[in-house]
Parts: sequence; structure tokens; C-alpha cells
Amino acid sequence: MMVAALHTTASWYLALGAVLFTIGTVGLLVRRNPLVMLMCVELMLNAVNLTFVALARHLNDVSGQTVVFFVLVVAAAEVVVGLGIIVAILRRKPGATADDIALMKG
Amino acid sequence: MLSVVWLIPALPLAGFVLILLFGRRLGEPRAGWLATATVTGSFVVSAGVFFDLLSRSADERQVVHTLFQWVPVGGLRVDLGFLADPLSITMALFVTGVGALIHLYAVGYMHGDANFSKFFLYMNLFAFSMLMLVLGDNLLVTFLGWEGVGTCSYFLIAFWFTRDTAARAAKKAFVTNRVGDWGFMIAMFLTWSAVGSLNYVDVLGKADSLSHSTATAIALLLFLGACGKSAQLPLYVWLPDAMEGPTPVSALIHAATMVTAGVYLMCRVNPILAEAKGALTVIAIVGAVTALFAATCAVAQNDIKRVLAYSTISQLGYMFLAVGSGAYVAAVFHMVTHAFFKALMFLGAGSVIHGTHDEQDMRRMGALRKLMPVTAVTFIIGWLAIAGVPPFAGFWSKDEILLHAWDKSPALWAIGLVTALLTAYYMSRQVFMVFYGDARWGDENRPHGEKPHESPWIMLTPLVVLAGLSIVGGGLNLPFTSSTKLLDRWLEPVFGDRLAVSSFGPGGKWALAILATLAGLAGIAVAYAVYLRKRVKAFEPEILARAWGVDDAYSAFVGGPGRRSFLAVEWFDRTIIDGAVNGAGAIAKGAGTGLRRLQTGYVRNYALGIAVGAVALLAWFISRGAW
Amino acid sequence: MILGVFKGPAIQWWALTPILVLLGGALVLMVGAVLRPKLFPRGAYAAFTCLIALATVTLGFFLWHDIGEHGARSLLGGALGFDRFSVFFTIAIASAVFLTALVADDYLRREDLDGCEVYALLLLTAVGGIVMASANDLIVLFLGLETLSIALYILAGSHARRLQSRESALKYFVLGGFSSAFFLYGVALTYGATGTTNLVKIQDFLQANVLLENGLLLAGLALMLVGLGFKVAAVPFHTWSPDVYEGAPSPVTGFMASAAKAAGFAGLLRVFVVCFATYASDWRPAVFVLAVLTLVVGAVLAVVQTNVKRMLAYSSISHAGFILVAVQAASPEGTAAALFYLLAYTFLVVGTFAVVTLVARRGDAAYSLDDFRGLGRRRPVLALVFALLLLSQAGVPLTSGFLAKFEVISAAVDRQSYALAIIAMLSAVIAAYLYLRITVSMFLADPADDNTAPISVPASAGFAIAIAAAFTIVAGVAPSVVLDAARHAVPILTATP
Amino acid sequence: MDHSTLGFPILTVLVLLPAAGALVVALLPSARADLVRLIGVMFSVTAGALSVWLLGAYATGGDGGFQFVSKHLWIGALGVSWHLGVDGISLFLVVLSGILFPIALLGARPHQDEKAFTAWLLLLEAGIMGSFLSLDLFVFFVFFEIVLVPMYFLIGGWGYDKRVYAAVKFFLFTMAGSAFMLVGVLATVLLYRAHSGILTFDLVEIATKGDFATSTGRWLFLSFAVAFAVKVPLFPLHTWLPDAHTEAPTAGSVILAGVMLKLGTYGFLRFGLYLFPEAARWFAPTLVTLGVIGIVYGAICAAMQHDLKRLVAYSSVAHLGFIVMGTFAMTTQSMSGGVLQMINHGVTTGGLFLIVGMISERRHTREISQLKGIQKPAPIFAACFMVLALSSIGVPGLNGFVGEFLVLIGSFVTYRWWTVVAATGVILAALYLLWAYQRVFHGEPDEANAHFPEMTWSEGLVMLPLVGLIVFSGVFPKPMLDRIQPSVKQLIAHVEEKTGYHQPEVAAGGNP
Amino acid sequence: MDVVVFVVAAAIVLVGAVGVVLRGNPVHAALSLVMTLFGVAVLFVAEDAHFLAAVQVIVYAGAIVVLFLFVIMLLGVDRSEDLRVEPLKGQRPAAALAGLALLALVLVPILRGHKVITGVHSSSALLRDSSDDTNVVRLSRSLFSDYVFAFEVTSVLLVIAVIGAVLMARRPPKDTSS
Repeated sequence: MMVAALHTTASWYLALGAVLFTIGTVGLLVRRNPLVMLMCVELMLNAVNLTFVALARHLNDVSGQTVVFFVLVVAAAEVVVGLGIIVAILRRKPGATADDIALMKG
Repeated sequence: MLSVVWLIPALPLAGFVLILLFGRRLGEPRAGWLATATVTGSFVVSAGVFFDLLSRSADERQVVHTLFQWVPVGGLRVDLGFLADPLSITMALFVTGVGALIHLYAVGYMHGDANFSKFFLYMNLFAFSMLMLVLGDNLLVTFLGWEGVGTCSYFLIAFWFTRDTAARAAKKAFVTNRVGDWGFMIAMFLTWSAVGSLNYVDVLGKADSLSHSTATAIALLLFLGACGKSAQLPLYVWLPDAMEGPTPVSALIHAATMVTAGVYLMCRVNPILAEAKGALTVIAIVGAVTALFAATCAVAQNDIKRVLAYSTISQLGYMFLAVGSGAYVAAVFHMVTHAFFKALMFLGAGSVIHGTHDEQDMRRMGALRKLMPVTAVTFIIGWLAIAGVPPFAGFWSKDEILLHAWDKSPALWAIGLVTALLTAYYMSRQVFMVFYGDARWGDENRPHGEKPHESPWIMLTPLVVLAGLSIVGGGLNLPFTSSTKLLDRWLEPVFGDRLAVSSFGPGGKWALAILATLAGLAGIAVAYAVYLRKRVKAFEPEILARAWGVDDAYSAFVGGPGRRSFLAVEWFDRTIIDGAVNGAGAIAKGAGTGLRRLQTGYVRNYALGIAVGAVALLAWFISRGAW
Repeated sequence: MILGVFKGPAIQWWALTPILVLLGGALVLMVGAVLRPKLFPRGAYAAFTCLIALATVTLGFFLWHDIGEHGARSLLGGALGFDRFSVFFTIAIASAVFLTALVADDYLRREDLDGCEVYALLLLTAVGGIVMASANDLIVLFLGLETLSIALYILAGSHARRLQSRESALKYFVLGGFSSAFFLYGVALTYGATGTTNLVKIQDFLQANVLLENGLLLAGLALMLVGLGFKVAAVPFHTWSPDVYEGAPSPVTGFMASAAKAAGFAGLLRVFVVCFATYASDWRPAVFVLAVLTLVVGAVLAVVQTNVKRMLAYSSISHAGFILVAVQAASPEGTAAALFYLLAYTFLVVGTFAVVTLVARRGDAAYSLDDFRGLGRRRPVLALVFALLLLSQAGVPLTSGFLAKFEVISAAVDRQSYALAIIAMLSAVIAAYLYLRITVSMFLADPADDNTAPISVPASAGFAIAIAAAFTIVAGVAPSVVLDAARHAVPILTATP
Repeated sequence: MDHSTLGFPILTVLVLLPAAGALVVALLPSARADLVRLIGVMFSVTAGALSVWLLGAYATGGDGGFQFVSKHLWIGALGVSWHLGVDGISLFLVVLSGILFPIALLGARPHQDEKAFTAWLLLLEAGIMGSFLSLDLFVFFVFFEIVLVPMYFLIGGWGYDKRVYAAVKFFLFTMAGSAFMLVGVLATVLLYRAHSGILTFDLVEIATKGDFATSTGRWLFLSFAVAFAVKVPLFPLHTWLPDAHTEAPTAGSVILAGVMLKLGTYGFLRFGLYLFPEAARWFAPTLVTLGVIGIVYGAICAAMQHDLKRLVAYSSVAHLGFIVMGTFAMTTQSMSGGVLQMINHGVTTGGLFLIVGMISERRHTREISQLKGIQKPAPIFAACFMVLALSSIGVPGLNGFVGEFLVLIGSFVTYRWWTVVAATGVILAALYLLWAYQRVFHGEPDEANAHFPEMTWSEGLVMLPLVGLIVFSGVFPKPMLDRIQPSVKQLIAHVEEKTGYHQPEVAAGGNP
Repeated sequence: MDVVVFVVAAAIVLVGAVGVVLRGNPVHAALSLVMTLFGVAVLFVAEDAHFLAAVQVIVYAGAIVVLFLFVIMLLGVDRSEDLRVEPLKGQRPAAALAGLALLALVLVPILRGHKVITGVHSSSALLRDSSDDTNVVRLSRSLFSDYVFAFEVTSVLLVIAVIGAVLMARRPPKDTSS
């Protein structure tokens, strides 16, 4: 009954987005595999998408959803290029983690 | 004739310029003759001016002649001008007179020196400066001369510059003098700020409007300058060392003329001194103490010129004693007579040095009177004059000083009397060691073993003239009647009622004069006993030879704490100030090196940086929220 | 039925010509190269790119006058702002493309990398930059940012044989993606707070409403600042830039430092200074801190480098700090100062990296300070021009760099930010040390003995350097035209008329 | 007032001519060293001749205002005008620059790369002329800063062992000072705009019409003062100077000491006092104190140096202390003396650096302990050094004395005890210079110094004008004072009018 | 009902996300990502974003993740990453701290209730109204009016992606120097 009385509000979604965003952030910070790091970026973008969609609904505004469409395209492009770069670099240094790629510093 | 007063300094200046331009071409001896001629010319002009002044009534004997504006700025107007009055012309006369003789002497003395013309270059420049000092119509022109003579003194002491001692002595002389000059400068500033002018006419005319403290300050500061120039305690230390210069220089600069500039200055500003009685006392005490102090030092010197140097200091002390006692005329009188006999003795000493092939140690002289008769006779005349034996010139002037010293304070008189005794003693010692006794100059230490010889006529002529003057010089101001006090009357416009008048009657005067004479004779007698008869062992303690260690103490101070404090400042500059600058650079670099470590090259570290930055920004913005 | 109701926005083709020309140029390059790769003579790609860039610049001048006559407006349903601000950046970015293409021509052939892709990417990057500078909508801004960034990731990694180049691409990419996510999240929160992503509407909304609950908006601002701060390499979001600048091919580095930075600042100026002017009291202190950090850290770190490219990277950070000072002023004067600075810096930095490109010689690896030793003797003119560019960056008068700093300080002082002005100037002094170090190496140190590889100055790169130097001096001695332009180029947010 | 009296803009020409010369020289082929020299000398001599002509054409007896004024809009957007003018304060500095540059060029030729050397030197001349002539804050700042570049290259390129360190230190130190000034300039201009509505950098307009709040004015003054104090250099901001002077090539040292340091003291007069009289008065005790410290401190440091050139460099610290003191004692005498001292110091110290350069040229060392007895093989050389040293010591009859004396006597009425301390500087000056002279020139020369070459004719010809100036302005400074004084009086009147200050009667010419 | 959907979907999302972070094997991480993406798609549906939910599944889960897996296999980097070690000292605690702070700071405004969403309700591009336009229609109307330029810019992005992929993937020409 308690559950039935409750209704989800935008805040729930926003909070979920925030958590997801944070997980993505932390993931990028702690994972060494560049591919997984890229996935973490995707998590962050998804968190944003979730936020946009929730807000669009709350504001009764479709443009929030339109934005998500663009984010999807950007994410796709990023992944393509990012994977290209990772491929290019891992071909030269097979099995390298992000920590191994530190020729330049200081 | 008064309108050409500028010629007096201009002639030596012209000589200077000519020798500067053509000195090498002129060569020896023409450069010397030229120099002598210019100074002689100045003497003639001075004499002309003197007679011109003499022909005027007493209150018109003060003429200012301005050449051009020198430093005119705002309320400060300093002209390059000359003041011809009895005092300055007196000075000019004996400066040029004695100067001309010494120039003449030097033509002979400097014979063969590689830098013959340069010597006369400096000498002429000196004569010019000295005349500027004397004739300047304001403190600044006097200061110009004052520094000029100091500079020439520097050049001439260091004339034989390859000797390290000469070089050191020259520098010491200049720097020591500068200490005094500092006082002179401050005195000028104070004068101007109080009176608004530096001209003697204005300043001295308004002297009575000065407050007591200002007048005292000016007087003491000027006296500090005088102490430097006239080698009084505590700034006397340069003069004995200055004997490194050629002997004509010692005679001209360090005996007859330049060193008396201090006395001249004090006389010149006597209206200010009159407003500062305390300063007068200080001057008298310093003079008396210096006189005694230097006389004790002279007792134990073995260098023929150093004896004379200490003697000069001592005699200058007398003059300041006179100034301090208000006996300005006596000071001037003694200055003139001293110029005669001290120049004479220096030149005589020079003749001896010349004749003994540059020997200066009296212990290696003796019995020279037969080999150098003219030198010996003239030197003896000088000796008698300085010893205060009547009727030689020194007797009269010294007597007059002692007379006034008694009025100032019997203690000062007593010091003067003891000094007179010592003076007679050490001068006799010198005469005996040089001209009498055994000949000590032929020993094995002298490889040449050449016999001493008499100097050429060109050197002897000045000796003879000066000897004559030393004999009759006292005639300038014989104390018998007011009409015989020529100098008193002549200088009356300068000193007016500020001149001290002796409180003694004729009887008292005679008594004092006899006492002084007896003191002089006693000194001679003791010396005779010690140095000729050898009855008594000579009293020449090391401490006196080292002048009570004053010079050593100064050196110890300058070389010790002085040098250390300078080094400390230099260290401070290098380490602290420059260190701070370089430290700032090092901090920047250090910060860079430190921050570099954050730039690890690891992309995850970078991402962490971004995340932390994002958190910080979020924190700031959230904190700004309107809740 | 649906189609009947729908009516798309009017399209002002004329105002879009710069973007279209650049885009068309890129496509022609790609298609042409794919179809007939052997047909083109040496340097044809570069020449074509230059032509396109020049055309863009020329169009920019026409559009500038157009706006003068008809006023600023907004295009395509409010997606793009068409004002002198955007035209100013169009010209600046296209100039950077022009110079970079000149420099790249010889470089790519020297390094056996010749191909149309780099040029096409240059043009596309420029499109991204111009979109960013013109964006009137946060989403358009984001897309411009991504266009720019993604193209630059590739360009940075385009030197196939240098692992450093690949590494720089990876670092740039990972961090770029990371920070864009922040930016986008910021956009999302702002959207929630204002109900729109359109800058004009946001401005209107903020002017009309006082938010009682503005947490969402402030968080959005913070996160957008992260994204833009990353793009302009503001400390602490700068960490990528030394590594990327070092690793990227030198002409690309110059391009990044000029065009990309300019675009980033364009976004910052339009969004923060204009759109969020009502929140200036909240973001100005933050930018103040960023500016100080950027100035000082950039300068201080530059000083301890021995690799010239890294030095210049850090110096570029310090320059960003200066421009942040202008942003912090949050005034039309500040914006004008930033614009002047960016234009001046564009020429300076492209010219500077052009020289670095030449000195790096074949292999693109000779960057150490020692590699510059004796340049003054062996290549006196090149060294002198390099010195001019460096001294201008140090802020020596009669060069554009001085006036740029002058304008910035002026703006800061005008807002009574005296402390910031002094910090900025002092950090300029620290930074000056690094420029001096390079000149010392070139002129004052003895040339290294083993350093015998000759440095050739190809005509195209020489031309680019000459243009950069000429602009540096002209804008330093007679800056009135540029100054006036910068003053007239303050962004205006206008709804579609 | 414009340049119509001469028919052509002489001041602009004075600035641009050397710059054009630098350009021409830069375009010559570097193999033609003879041509480079000829052209370089031609340009600098022409500029020098023009400056002397300016001196002749300068009208005396006026109110001390600016003459030959030329004013053209330069950067309209900023309110910057190319505004040049000369008055009694800057006149002689311009002439000094005009004279010293040919001397430096002729008297201290470089060993290598004559072309670049000449070009930098000419560029430097343009910058310095511009600094002294500009009456626009922006233009002044531009020139004030730009001079760093040629000087940096001159020190770094043709200097001695530690030249790079010295050059960088010089550049950064000075630039750090200017950093404050730039902020100050802008604040001044913008505050003036806030109060008058006009955006202008015009010095005269801001100085006469500007009205800054007391504390604002003080801050602004301080920001200018830092830059000038570094340039002067004033204790404790002086440590760039010994390094820069010592490591610079001779020509660089001559110019550095001769004219560049004066940018600081000149700046104090022209910008500090003129723009912010109230603040200048408020800061005066501090600055006078620093000046006095500099006098004594510089002298003590000079006395302890082992390097002859460094010694002369520190002597500059002391001398410039006098100038600062005179400037801020704010009496007609002290300020006129300060201005005069700028010229004197330029001539004297410039000459000293030339001659020290000749020594190190001959002996390849400047260590005092390595030199001995030079007067014996080279008496004329020694005499030249002596004259310069005496001038530096401040012996009356030579130029150094007049300036020093005026500074001291003028300062005495407003800063009595400071002056008493400052006057000890004259003792110390004698100490360090004569001590150095003694060690270098006196004594019996050792093997290394016995064949020290005597001064050559060409060197003598270079020194001659300096020595001539030293004597002339020591004996007859009136022509200079007549031109300096009205401008100084006007400046003091400006201060008096703005602040209610009254210089003591005795200084102004009334009764004490 | 909606609460249940939300809770379940959110759980899926979070478990997937945590999986991405904590699964050492990149293949597992990719599969966890798919899980998250599906969860998000479900939430999209719950939030009236039907079209996006479809695209999410097709593009993201379908294309992107496949691409990931493809690259993992291509490069053979499917070795497990040992998550017990952290070579960078302090990275993990700092990351955790930063994450927590970030979350906290973002949640502060979000959790203050729905009033925090201060934006105005749309007046022109409504998500729901009385008309029976589908989500796709509304979305496309918005896409081709207000966002038509953005839409075109995405094409540029894709062009770049193509060029980039080509440039990156191409083997470099023979290195003459090595």
C-alpha cells in the first residue's frame, strides 16, 4: 500500500542520473583498460540522457528528448573515433593499459 | 689695480693650462720657469692690489669683484667672485711670495725627474686653488679652492706614485681631509639655510643675527673642516705621511700654505666665532692639545721631514690656540712667520736630502754644516726662529699667542709654554743631528759613499731669501707701540672689535716674553746636553716615535671593525638582498619543479584532477545558492 | 496532414556561407582525393585548403559589413547567433586554418604523411569552432564543441609513426570525453532550471524571473565551466594540454592553441559573460580563482621545462589565464580585450609553432632547448622572427602581444580587479623568463657541435611565419582597426527578428 | 605651441631617426662591417647633432613649459596620442643621449657581429629618446618597456662571462617593476575617465585636470614608484644593476649608466611628482630615506668590490641615491641639482665605464688585484681616469660637485638630518674611488701591467668631449641651470598649487 | 506501478553500471554496459520517450556495444584486469572521495524536491497535450524546426568520425627512418 501510494517524481530520475554519472566518473578514474574507460564515459552520457528525459517529462517539453537524440549521435561518433585511437595505439603497444601510456609527463 | 684681482689666481691657472697643453714640449727646465713666472706674476699683482688697498681708507678696504654667476638656483646665488680685503691679500701675498720661491727652488730640486713638467703642472694648479681659497668671496668658492688644494695635495703626495707608501699616503690625506670637508659642507648648508646666502659679506654682516646654537654649530663644523685641512687632532694623521711627496711640496703645501687654510678660514669667519664663545674654547683647547701632542711626537722622529711635519702640526696648533683665544692677528702673524721659517726649514731639509742623495734618516747624517754651509746657516736661522729666540720672527709671533692664551686660560698658556720648550728641544735635536756631531753618512750602508754636496744656487737663493724673512719677519707686528703693530692695524677692518685685547700691562708682557724665551733656551740647552755633549741619554721612546699610537689605532680600527662592517654590508647585499632576488627566482623554479610532479603523465591522474576541479567548482557554486 | 502542418524555419543561406564553404571544401577534398588520388600536384591539398580558408575570411569581411548594415540576428530558429562576435571568430579561425595549412604542407610531406585527410579535418575543425562561436543554443554549442574536439583528437594522433602522437590523441580523447560529459550534464541541469537550452530564452527567462531555488542552475553553471575550462586549458583542467601539445604534430599543436582555444573562449564569453550576466556575481569569483591558478601554474611550470613544445604549451596555459582575466571582468571591455587577445594570440602561436615545426626537422622530435642553440647564427632571420613572436608573447611593446595584455589589464582595472591585474602582470614576468630562455638558446648560447642537421625553410611555411610576424607588428603599432573590430564584436543575444 | 618654430617635427625625428638607422643597418649585408659602422655612426651622429641643435633652439627665459610639442592621434580607440615635448628637465637628458650614443658606438666596438650590435644600439637610442620625450602615458610606457629588448640583447650577446644571467636578471627585474606601472597607468587613465568622461593618456591633461582621492593617488603613485625605483635603482631594488653593468659590453654599460638609469629618476619627476603631487609628498620621507640609504650603502658596497667595473656600478647606486633625494626634498635647489646630477652622472659614469672597458680590453681582466701601476706605462690614460674619478667624487670645479652640492644644500632645508648623513657619501666616494685608483694605477707595475698600452688617439678623441663636458659644466653650469630651473620651478609650483606645500622661503629666494 | 518499474529498472541500471566498473574482464564490462543501457531504455519508456528507448536499444546496445566487443576481440585485450592492485598511489581513495563529493553536491539541489526544477513548462513543443500526435511526430517536429541546424551538425560529426576511423586504422606508410 505504501508503495502504491508513492509516485515517482522527476527527482527520483535525477537522483538516479546523478548516481549513474558518479559511477561513470569513478569508473573512469579507477579502471586502467582504455576500452572500459570509454565505457564509463558512455555511462556518464547515459546518466545525462536519463536526466534530460526526466526533465523533458517534468517540463512537458519534447526538446529535452531531442537533445538526447543528439547525444546518442555524439556518443556514437566518439566511440568510433575513440576505438580507432585505441586500436591505433594498442597495435603499437599490445596489451597496454592507460597507465602504460605515459611517455610524456612533467 | 683692484679690478684685476682675478689675475692673481688666473695667472697660475694659465700656467696650468699651458703646461697641460705644451708641458712635454716645454720640457725641463722651461716648464719650471713658466710656472715660477706665473706665480711670481701673481705675487706682483697681489702686491699691486695690496698697495691699492693700502691707499684706501680703512673702511673701504673691502672690495668684491664678481666674474660670473656660478651656481644660481632659486634662492641660492653663488657667484664666482673675489673678495679683496686685508686678510685675503695678506694671505695672497705670502702664498704667492713663498710659493714663487718654492717654485724656483723646485726647478732645481726636481732636476732630472722624468715628470718634471707634470710636477709644475700640479704646482701651478695648487697655486691657483690656494688663491681661489684665499680670495673667494663666498664659502663655496673657498670650498672650491679648499678641495682643489686637497686634490693637488693628493697629486703631489703621490707624485712618486710607484712607491706604495706614497700612494697610500696620498689617498689617506685626501680621505682624511674629506672627513673635514664633510663638516665644511654641512656648515655651508647651515649657513645658507640660516642666512640665505653664502657670500662672506652677507653672512658675516648678519652673523650677529644668528642664534647662538646655529652659530656654534657652524663654527664647530667649519672647525672640523679646518682640523682636516690644518692637521689638527683628531684628523692630523695624514700630514706626517704626506712627507712622501717631494720636499718642495712639503714646504709649500704641507707647511707654508695649504695647511694654514684652516686658520685662514677661522679668521675669515671670525664674526660667527664671536657669536659662539663655546666654539672658541673648543678651538683653543684642540689647538693647544695638538700643539703639545705633536711636539712630543717630534721629539722621537728620525726622519728629517717627519720632524718638520710634526713641528708643523704643533705650530698650527699654536695658531688655533690663538684663534681660540680671539687673537686672530696673532694667528695670522704666526701663520706668516711660520710660513717663512717652516718653508725655509723644509727647503733646507730638501737641500740636505738632495745633497745626501735622497737620505732622509737623520741618524745617517751629521756634521753637514761644513759641506753644505749655506744650507746649514739658513737652516740654523730657521731653527732659531722657531725656537723662539729673539729677535727672530718666531719669537714675536709665538710670544703674542702665548700672551693671549694666558687671557683665555693660564692652563692653555702653560701648555703653550711647555710646547715652546719642546719645540726648541726637538728642533735643536734636529739641527745637532744633521749639521753637527759626527759624520754618520759614510758608513757601509751607503754603497755609493758619495760625499754630500751643497745644492745649486737655484735652490739656495730661496733659502737665503726665506732666511732673511725669518729674521725680519717679526717686524710685521712688533708689540712695542700701537704704531709698530703694523699687522694689527692693517687687519683691523677684518677683525674690528672682535679682536682680543691683552689684559697685561707692559710689565706682564715682558715677564711672559722672558719666560717664553727662557723656555726656548732651556729646550736648546737640554738638546745640546743630550745630542752634542751626550751627557744625557736621549729620550726617544717608541711610543712617541709612533705618535702615541694614534695612527696605529686608526689603522687598527679601519682595518678591523671598519673593514669588517663594510664586509658585512657587502655580505648583506650579496646574500640577503641579491639572495632575495635570486631566491624569488628559485622559489618560482622550485614551485615549478614541485608542480611538475602533479603532471604525472597518467591520464587517470589527469582525470582525477578534472574531477577534483569539478567538485571544487560545484562546491563553490552550490554554496552560492539561494536556499 | 502532418507534413502540411509542419513548417521548417527559414534558412538564411548567405549568413551560413562560411560554414558551408568550409564544409563543402572538406567534402570536395575527400571526394576528390578518393576519386583521383594521383591527379593532384604537390601541395594541391594545402593550396586548396588555403583557398577555402581565404574565401571564408573574405566572406567574413562581407558578413561583417552586412551586420553593420542590418544588425545582428539569430538564424535557424535561434540555433545560431549571427553577430559580429561570430564573424570575428570565423575570421580568426579561418586565418588559423590558412596559416596552419601553409605550415602543414611541407611538414606532412617531410614526415611522409601527405594526404587529404588532415586538411579536411582542419576545415571540419574550423566548422566546429565556428559553430561553437556562433551557437545560440547550448546543444549547438555542445555539438560544435564535439565536432571540434573529435576532429582534434584525430589530428593530434595523426602522426602515425610517433607513439607520442598516438598517446596524445588517447589522452586528449579520454579526458575530452570525460569533460564533455561534465559539460553536457551541466547543460542538462541548466535545462532543468530554465526549461530551455536556447541562450536567448535562458537570458530572457533569467531576466524575467528571480529563482528562489537556483541550486540546479548553479550546479549546471559549475559543470559547464568545467567543460569549457577544459577546452581552454584552465588550471586545474589543463593537465591534458602539455602532453597533447607535445605529442601532436607541431602544426596541429599551433592550430589547437589558436583555433580550439579561441572557440573555447568564444563559448565561455557567449554563455557566461552574456547569457549568464545576471549570475556574474556567482561565477566571477570562480573564474577569478581559475584565472589566478591558470596564470601562475602555467607560468611557473613553463619555467622548468626543457622541451620547447612543452614550454610553449605551458605558456599557452598562462595566456589562457590572461584571457580568463578578461572574462572575469564580465564587461564589454573585457570581452573586447579577450577578442583582441585571441586574435593576436592566434597569429602569434601559429607562427611560433611554425618555427618549432621547422626546427624540429625530420622526425618531428627535435624540440629540446638545445636544438635551438645557435639558431641565431645559422638562421638569423628565422631566429629573429621567432624572437619577435616570443617577445610579443612576453608582452613587449609595439607588438600585438603587448596590446593584448594591455587591453586585458585595462579591462581588469576598469572593474577594480587590481589584485588580479597585478598577479597577471607578475605571472607575465615569470613567463617572460621562458621566452628569454629560448632566445638565450638561439642567440646567446654557443651552438651545439653535433647539431648539424640543416634547417630548411620552405616557402609556404616561411610565408606563414612572415604573415604571423607582420600581423604581430602591425597590430602592435597600429592596432586601431583590430581594436575597433574587437570592441564592435561583443556578442549580442537576439531572438529571430 | 608646436614645432612650427623649426618647421619640422624635430622630436619625432629624434625618435624615429635612430630606429630607421637600426632598420637600415639590419638590412645591410653583414659581411660589410665597414659599411655597417659607417651607417651606424652616421645615424647616431646625426641624431646627436639634432639633439645639440635642439639644445640651441630651445628657448630660455620662458615659463619652463614644454617646447617643440607635437601631438598626433595614434590609437584612437585607446585615446593614445603621439605626444612629444621637451622641457628643461628632459632637454639635457635628450642631449646627453644624443651625445653618448655616438661615443658608445665609436668608443666601444664589439668583437663580433658588428651589424647586430649597431642595430640594437640604434634601436635602444630610439627607445630612450622616446621615453624622455613622450608626454603620453601610453607612449612613455611603450618606450620605457621597449628599451629592455635591445639592452637585453646587448648584454646577453656581447657581454662577459655571466652575461646571460645578468641579461635575464635585468630584463625580468625591470619588467617586474613595470608590471606594477602598467596597472598604475591604466588605473590612472581609467579613473580619470571616470571623473572627466574623457579617455586619454595625455600626461599634461591628466596632471593638470586630474583629481585623485588621497589614498587612490598614493596607490597609483606607488605603482609608478616601484617601476621607477627598480630602474633607478633604489635600495633595496638595486641588485640587478651590478650584474647588468658588470656583464654588459662597454657600450651597454655606458648607455645603461649614462642614460637608462635616468629613466627612473626622470620618471619620478615627470610622472610621479607631476601626476600625484600629494602622494609624492606623502612618500617623500620614505623615498628620501631610501635614497640616503642608497648613497651610503652603495658606497660601502663599492668599496668592497674586487671588480673594477662592479665598483663603478655600485657607485651608480650611490649617485642615483643623491638624485632621488634631491627630487623628493622638493626644493628648487635640490631638484635642479637632481636633474643636473642626472646629466653629470651620465657623463662621468659613462666615461668611467668607457675607460674601464678599455682596461679590460687591454688586460682581459677587471680584477683590481690583477692591475697595478698602470699610471707608469700609461699616464694619459691614468689622467683621464683620474679626472673622471674626481668628477665622480665630487671635487668642485668639475661637474659632479655642482649637482651634488645643489642636491645637498637644497635637501638640507627640508631634510636636515638626512642630508647630514647623505653628505658622508662624499667621504666614502673618495674612499672607494681613490682606493681603487691607488690599487690600479699607483705602485710599481708588475710584469703583466708594465706594457699597458697608452691611450690611443681615437680613444682620446672619444674621451675628450666627456672630459670637456665635465670641466665645462663644473665651472660654468649656469647655461644648464638656466634651462633646468624654470621647469623645476614650474613643477614645484604645480606641487604647491595642488597640495598646499610651500618650499622654504630660503630656497624659493625669499628671506629665511 | 511506476514506482515498481522505476525501482526495478534503476536496479538494473545500477547493477550494470557497477558491473562496468567492477568487472575486470572487458567483455564482462561490455555486457554489464548492455544491461545498463537496457535499464535506461526501460526508464525512457516510463518517461514517455518511446522513440528514444528504441534508438537506445538499437544504436547503443546494438551498434555501439557490438563495436566495443568487436574491438576487444580484434585486439585480443580480453584479459582480465586485476582490480585488486592500483598502480597509482592514492588514486582510488581520491577517486572515491571525489565521486562521493560529486554525488553529494549534485544531489543537494536535486533532492530538494520538484520545486528545484524551476524551468518553465514548454509552450510550443509539448511532450503531452490533448492532440494525439505520437512521440515520434513531436520529436521529429522539434528536430526539424528548432534543432534543424544541430541535426545538420551531427552529419559533420559523422563525417569526422569516418575520416577519423580511416586515418587511425590505416597502417602507417613504411617508416623510412626505422
